[in-house]
Amino acid sequence: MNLNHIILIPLIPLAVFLILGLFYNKIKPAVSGYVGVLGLLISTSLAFYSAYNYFFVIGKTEGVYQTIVEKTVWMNFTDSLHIDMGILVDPISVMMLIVVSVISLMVHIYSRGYMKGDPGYTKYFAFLSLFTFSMYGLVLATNLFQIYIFWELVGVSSYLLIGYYYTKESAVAAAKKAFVVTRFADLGFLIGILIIGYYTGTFDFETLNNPEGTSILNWASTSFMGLSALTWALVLIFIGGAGKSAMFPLHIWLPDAMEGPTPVSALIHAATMVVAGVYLVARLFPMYYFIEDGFALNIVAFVGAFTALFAAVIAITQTDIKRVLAFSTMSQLGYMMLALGVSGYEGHEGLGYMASMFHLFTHAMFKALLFLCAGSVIHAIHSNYLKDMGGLRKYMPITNITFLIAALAIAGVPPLAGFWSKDEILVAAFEHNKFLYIIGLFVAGLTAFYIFRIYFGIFWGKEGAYKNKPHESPWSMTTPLLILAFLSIVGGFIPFSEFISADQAGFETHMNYPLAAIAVFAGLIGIGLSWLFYKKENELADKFANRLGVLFTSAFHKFYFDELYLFVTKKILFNIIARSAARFDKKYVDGTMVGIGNQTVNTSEKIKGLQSGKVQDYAFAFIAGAVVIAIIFIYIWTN
Amino acid sequence: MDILSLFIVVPALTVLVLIFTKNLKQARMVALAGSLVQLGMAINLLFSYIKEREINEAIMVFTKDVVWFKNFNIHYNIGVDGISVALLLLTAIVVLAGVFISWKMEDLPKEFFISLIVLSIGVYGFFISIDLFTMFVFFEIAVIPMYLLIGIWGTGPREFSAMKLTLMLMGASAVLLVGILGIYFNSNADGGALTFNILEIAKVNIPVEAQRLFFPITFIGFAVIGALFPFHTWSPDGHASAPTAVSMLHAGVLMKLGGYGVFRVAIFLLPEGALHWSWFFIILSAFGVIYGAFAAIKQTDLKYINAYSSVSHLGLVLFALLMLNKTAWNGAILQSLSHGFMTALFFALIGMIYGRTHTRDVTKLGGLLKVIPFISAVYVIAGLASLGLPGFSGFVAEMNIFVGAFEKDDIFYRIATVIAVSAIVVTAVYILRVVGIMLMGPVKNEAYLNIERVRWYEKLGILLLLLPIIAIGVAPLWLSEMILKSLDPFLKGVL
Amino acid sequence: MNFSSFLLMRQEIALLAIILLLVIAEIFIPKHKKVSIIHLVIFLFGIHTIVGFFEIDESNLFGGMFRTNHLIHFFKNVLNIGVLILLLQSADWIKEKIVNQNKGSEFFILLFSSLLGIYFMISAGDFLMFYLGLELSTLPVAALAAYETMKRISSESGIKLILSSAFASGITLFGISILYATTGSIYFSEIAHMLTSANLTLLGVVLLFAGISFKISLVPFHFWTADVYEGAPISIASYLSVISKGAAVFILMILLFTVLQSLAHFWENIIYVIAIATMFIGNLFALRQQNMKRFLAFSSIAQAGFILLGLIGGSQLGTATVVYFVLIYIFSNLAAFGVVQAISLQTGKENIKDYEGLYRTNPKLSLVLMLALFSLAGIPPVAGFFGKFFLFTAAASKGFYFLVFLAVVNVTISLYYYLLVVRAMFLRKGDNPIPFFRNKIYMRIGLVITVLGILLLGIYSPLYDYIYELSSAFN
Amino acid sequence: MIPGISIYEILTVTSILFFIGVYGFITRTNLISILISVELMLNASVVNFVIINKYLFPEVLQGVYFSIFIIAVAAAETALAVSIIINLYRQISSVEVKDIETMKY
Repeated sequence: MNLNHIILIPLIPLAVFLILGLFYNKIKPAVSGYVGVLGLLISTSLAFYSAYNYFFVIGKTEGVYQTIVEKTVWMNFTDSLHIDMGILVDPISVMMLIVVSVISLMVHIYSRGYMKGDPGYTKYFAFLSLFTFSMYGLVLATNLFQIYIFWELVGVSSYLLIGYYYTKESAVAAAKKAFVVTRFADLGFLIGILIIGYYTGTFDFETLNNPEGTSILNWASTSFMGLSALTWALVLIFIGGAGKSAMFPLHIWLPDAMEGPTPVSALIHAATMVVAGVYLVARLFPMYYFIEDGFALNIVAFVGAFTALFAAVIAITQTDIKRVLAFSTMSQLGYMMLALGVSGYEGHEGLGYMASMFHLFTHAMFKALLFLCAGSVIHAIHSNYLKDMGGLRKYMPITNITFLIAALAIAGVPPLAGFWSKDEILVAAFEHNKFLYIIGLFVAGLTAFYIFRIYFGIFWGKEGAYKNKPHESPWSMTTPLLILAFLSIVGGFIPFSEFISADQAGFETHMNYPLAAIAVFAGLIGIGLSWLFYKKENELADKFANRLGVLFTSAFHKFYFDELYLFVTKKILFNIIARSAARFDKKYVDGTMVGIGNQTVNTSEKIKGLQSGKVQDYAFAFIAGAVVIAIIFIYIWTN
Repeated sequence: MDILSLFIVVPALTVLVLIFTKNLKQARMVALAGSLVQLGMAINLLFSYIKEREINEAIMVFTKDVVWFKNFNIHYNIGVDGISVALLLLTAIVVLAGVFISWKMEDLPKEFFISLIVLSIGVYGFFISIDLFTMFVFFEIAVIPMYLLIGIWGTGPREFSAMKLTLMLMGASAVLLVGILGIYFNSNADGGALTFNILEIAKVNIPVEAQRLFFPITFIGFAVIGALFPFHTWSPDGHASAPTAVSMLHAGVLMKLGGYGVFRVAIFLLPEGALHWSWFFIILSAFGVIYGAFAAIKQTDLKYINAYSSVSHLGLVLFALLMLNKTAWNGAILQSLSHGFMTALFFALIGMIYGRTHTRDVTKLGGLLKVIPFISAVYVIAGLASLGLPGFSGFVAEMNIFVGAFEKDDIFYRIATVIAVSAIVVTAVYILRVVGIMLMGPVKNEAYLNIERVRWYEKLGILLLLLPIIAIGVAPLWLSEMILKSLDPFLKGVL
Repeated sequence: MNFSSFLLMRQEIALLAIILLLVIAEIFIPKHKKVSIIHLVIFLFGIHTIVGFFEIDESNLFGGMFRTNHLIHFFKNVLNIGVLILLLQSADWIKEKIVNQNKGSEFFILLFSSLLGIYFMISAGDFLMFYLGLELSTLPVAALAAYETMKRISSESGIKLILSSAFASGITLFGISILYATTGSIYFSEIAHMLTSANLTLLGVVLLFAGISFKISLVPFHFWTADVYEGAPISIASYLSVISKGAAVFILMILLFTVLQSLAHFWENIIYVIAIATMFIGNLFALRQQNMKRFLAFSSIAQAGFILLGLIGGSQLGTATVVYFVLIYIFSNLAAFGVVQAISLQTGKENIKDYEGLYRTNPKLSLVLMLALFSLAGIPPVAGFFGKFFLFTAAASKGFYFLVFLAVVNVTISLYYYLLVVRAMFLRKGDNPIPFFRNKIYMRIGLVITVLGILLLGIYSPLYDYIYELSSAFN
Repeated sequence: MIPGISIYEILTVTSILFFIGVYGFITRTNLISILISVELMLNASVVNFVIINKYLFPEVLQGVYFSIFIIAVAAAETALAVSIIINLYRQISSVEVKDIETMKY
């Protein structure tokens, strides 16, 4: 298959970035907006074209979707180890191409309206293109190192975009936090890569993932502290993924990341970059599944499940709608990890894998939609806080409808996209581990509750005190909403399992009606509760909150994790270690060096008395010296 | 006149011409012309080297051998391999950039450029020498002008810093002298004449106890200028007091002499000693890596931050050299190059910021991104490069080092490696801290609102340094291939 | 022994002739024309120097009392060059300070007699000749040191020199007498064979060594140096520091390598210790000095310490490196003293502090001084570096690595105080820097020669090879 | 040859003489007496040479020559020293050794 057009997909955004970046003060804002959108339009169409090609034109050969790889050596380490640059086409990468393209395109279009009049308009689009390029690169990566490279690049573009309003202290701090935390996680990732590279002698996914390949068969050959070295590697890599996907306990950067422009949050921190972690685990799924009987995979499952619950609980209490969405994102990502964690490999066993990818897909759609809606709301009333909102449905009908659709989707109400994917996840969990299933179910309820809490909070309830009467956003912003809304409705009907499965063979899924019913029921309960609490403003919510007391407040403060991290980094690392290092350097290390010099000078000051100026002392020294030399060398030091 | 000796002759001629210049205009013109020619020569050398390498399998090519002191068997013996070619190119670029950056050198311009170019003579000579004696001569020639450069044109406690730097470096070179003599007098272990010729000595096998005795001496002698912990303390003060161009040249090029010397002399000629001592110096350098990074976090003076980051980065170079395998060595050389460009760029930018705001205290600065966007943007890029972001040279180098270091299958090396690797996080912290405080955020001082934008010569200097960083970062293969090819001869001793 | 064999001592005779000529000239040149004596002297001595380079064949005179060979001859030429430069540099000073007191020719006569003494000393074949040469080279210098009769410190330095040297020669003589007692001869060649390592002999050797060390000013026999240098006229200080020191080193080398060769194991230890002591003491004292002359005095002590590294190297290598270093050292030190001379003549200032901002007013002078100091410190590419490096090589060739290590430590210390002067000249602006002035022609020539020497002697390797060839003389 | 007196006694005497000279040099406060002490030291050697020559190596007279030269040189030395001392006396009208300590350290 000719992949040239796929290579173009990432290269076009790169070109756009270079053009906008190099001539950022020559290009008119309007133009740059069009350039960005146009570029991405091409990439998107190419993505769809290649997806069509891959799934339908080429299709399966002997029942399996082939993995097609084109690569060239970029950097040599040893004769065996080298970084390749290239593209790897298989079901999930194609799927991700679609997701990234669609969301990114939507965000581009949306941003033209949202960012209008912003001084850094061109810069903004340049960064967006940079991010898109890096994300494509990440998705198409053929080996661990390539994925790491683009991993870092998406990290830095997210840094740049979070810190986009660089005159705002909070934005700067958030950007820094996001970068450092993910960087810390990447440390694990990198070490994991190094271990894998050393023990398997390759970075290539095809070689690593091949179930009959040496790297998987000989996992037991090396062990370190009771576990196979490769297991350690996988765990470390998962830490990297957890960092990007804001898994507990590396989640703290995501809420702050909401300082960035809302479209950015939609693109990076809801739909694409944050799922990179999930994608990474999925990418290495065979290794995770086969090595040490999926020891690492269980960790993934439990971390995912816990994060899902943890985030959902916090989400209930937040008042900043973007933060609510951020936590909801975390919780959904938790779902995906959970699904991967409970998945098997062969055929229907791989349901969780499929479900996770499915949910990744649908979630991208409706979560992006939610963010964009939130953006349009914020655009209208210039505030992120629920207290400033309320009763907007009459002012912003389109936003209202689309938001409602998205909310229903995420709440898992059939027949919307969210329902299907989430149902699959729950089924997978149920088949694998009841306990996780219970958590998942509970989270489903919570999800429905908090999402409708903000929905009612924004569009119903008592009207906020608006200075100037809010109005619906321009078409450039509403069109993406409508498109995404449409996708969130129909997205679920794609026969995903046909295309995507752990063994790439595809399989038949059939509805598990009782489980589905339970899930839907949980969702409805959630919706119902929030209807009671928030449809009309009343005391119920506050009463309930007070009843919960400490649990509520601690959840409201995100269980004090920021404070904890702040303590560890600021107090211990920087103030104690770093400062003492600096002082130690000045005082002792440098002190010794300077001290040697000073001592020399002092000595010379001390002994100056020898040169007394008395000729007789000189004579004495003379004769004494002669005698001493004579004695020493004639009688003592004789060889 | 052969292609290499020109690297000595052309700067020397430049100096001669400079002596007769009258004022700043003429001086900088001559210096510019001279360094342009040098850059041209360096690029030409690069290509002719690649061409030569295809037909010539010798360790060193373009060699030239003139007997100097025949009784000591001292020769003026020059030649290059991939490593020195790369470093020569680095030198030429940094020197040219330095000339651009010091375009407005008001006080004693003639003398300034003369000292600068004398320094570069030393560096060039060092990189092309095959003869230990010649190498040592050029080494000291490169170091001594620093005293005048910092002392006369420096800022702050310039006299103290200059004295400290000169004494520590010359002291180190004095120690080195012992090592060199030790090698020299053991260079005829298999009979034959004593020699200073590196290639000759590499052939004989120096007695093991001699190697074990002289390796640490030689290593430290070189490593001090490579800012090995705990002998790095000349660097922060020295850099802080030095004028911009000098900091650039010193951190960018001069400090590379350390790593190069360690590699070319200590490890190449005393492999047994290296194997015997590597553990000790690995501890020092690995500690230096993390230590420098941490020390940088709490600094407020930009130059100090950069100096400590240099300690950290160059610690990585020594660390990699001691890993004694090709990948790590390759990484070390790449790291030398990338750090050379990066830190020179940093110092250039710091100089520009200082020239405009008259402070280097990050806490006093703020929101520069608004007032001097170009400089600030480049600063961000340099910062990202320095924290090892893919697409910049730093990443390539570090990855080579880490992969190479990981080839040592031993818990001690593993731990050391993990320590060294974890420095990348700390690096990110202090880089982003500076970026956050100094460039982003609201403009702290209204006076900054109308400071002048970047000037054309500053832009040129910046681009000169920025382009290689990106070039190496995006397409490392050709360079690393060139270096890797030259590494084989070093390998035979340590296997 | 026929007349032609007197040609062996051609140089001594020529110098004697010059001295006599000066006596006559002193008588016949009228008072108001005394200045012309300077030109005459420089002319004559220039001729003498040039003529000196003609070959002399190696042989002995007076039954071995006086002997000469190519190395000795070469060394005499080196000393001639040094003295010539010295004359050029001090011409103006003599013109202004001395001639008008009508003491012009005496100055030269004394100086040349001292040089004559040195000639005899270094080509001595027995201890009698050696002793006479030693005294003849010392006494006139004492007179010269006290030459500025109006200055108290001048007389003081004169007294210190004469007393110390008398004391030293007393000890030397005692040592010689002991050697005579144990070996029964005062001829070097015979002593060399008769030597035993009996304790009495060794005592004699030690005393003799002490006597010569006094002239080289090795620790602990060095104390007179600084005071005498400070008090004496600058040209005399430089004469002491380069010419007589160099000659003493040379004769010590001859004694050690020829006469006392069989006791090498014995004196190697002594030199090992004394070298360390000398380097450290010299450097540590030099650190603090404010007066340039004192400063250079201690630096010259330290240099002597370095020279010992060459001596300990022994054999041909040692000889060559030492002679080579002395040659370079003469040029470097004379350059330094020359600048000090010029400045003190113009302004009467001799303190390092007065040199602040010198570069901005007198760039050329300060460059010369910087080169000289770098050469003394041993920084490439100037000659001093090569001299030092080879000395260290000589020491290392015998495996004295630790000694070399201590030496390089001292190199670093010395670099510090040399840089202090550079700092004063280049880094400091100075409150009232020495105003710009032009030197007279002789001084210029003198400085230019030294600078050329400093720049070229090191890089021009055939010179060293030539010396190395000559150095076979003593092996 | 002095009958009854062996070389040892004489050498002892000369050694004592020598060290008396040294002692005097170090302890006298007057420059002139310091000069005298120097003379003692020199004379010790003179006697040494003569005696050694006479007792040990009577066949050649090297020692005797040597001693004559020493005496001559010593005379010159003293003369020069005295003249300088006089010159100093003109300036500071003192010949005390404590007055020539202006240059030190």
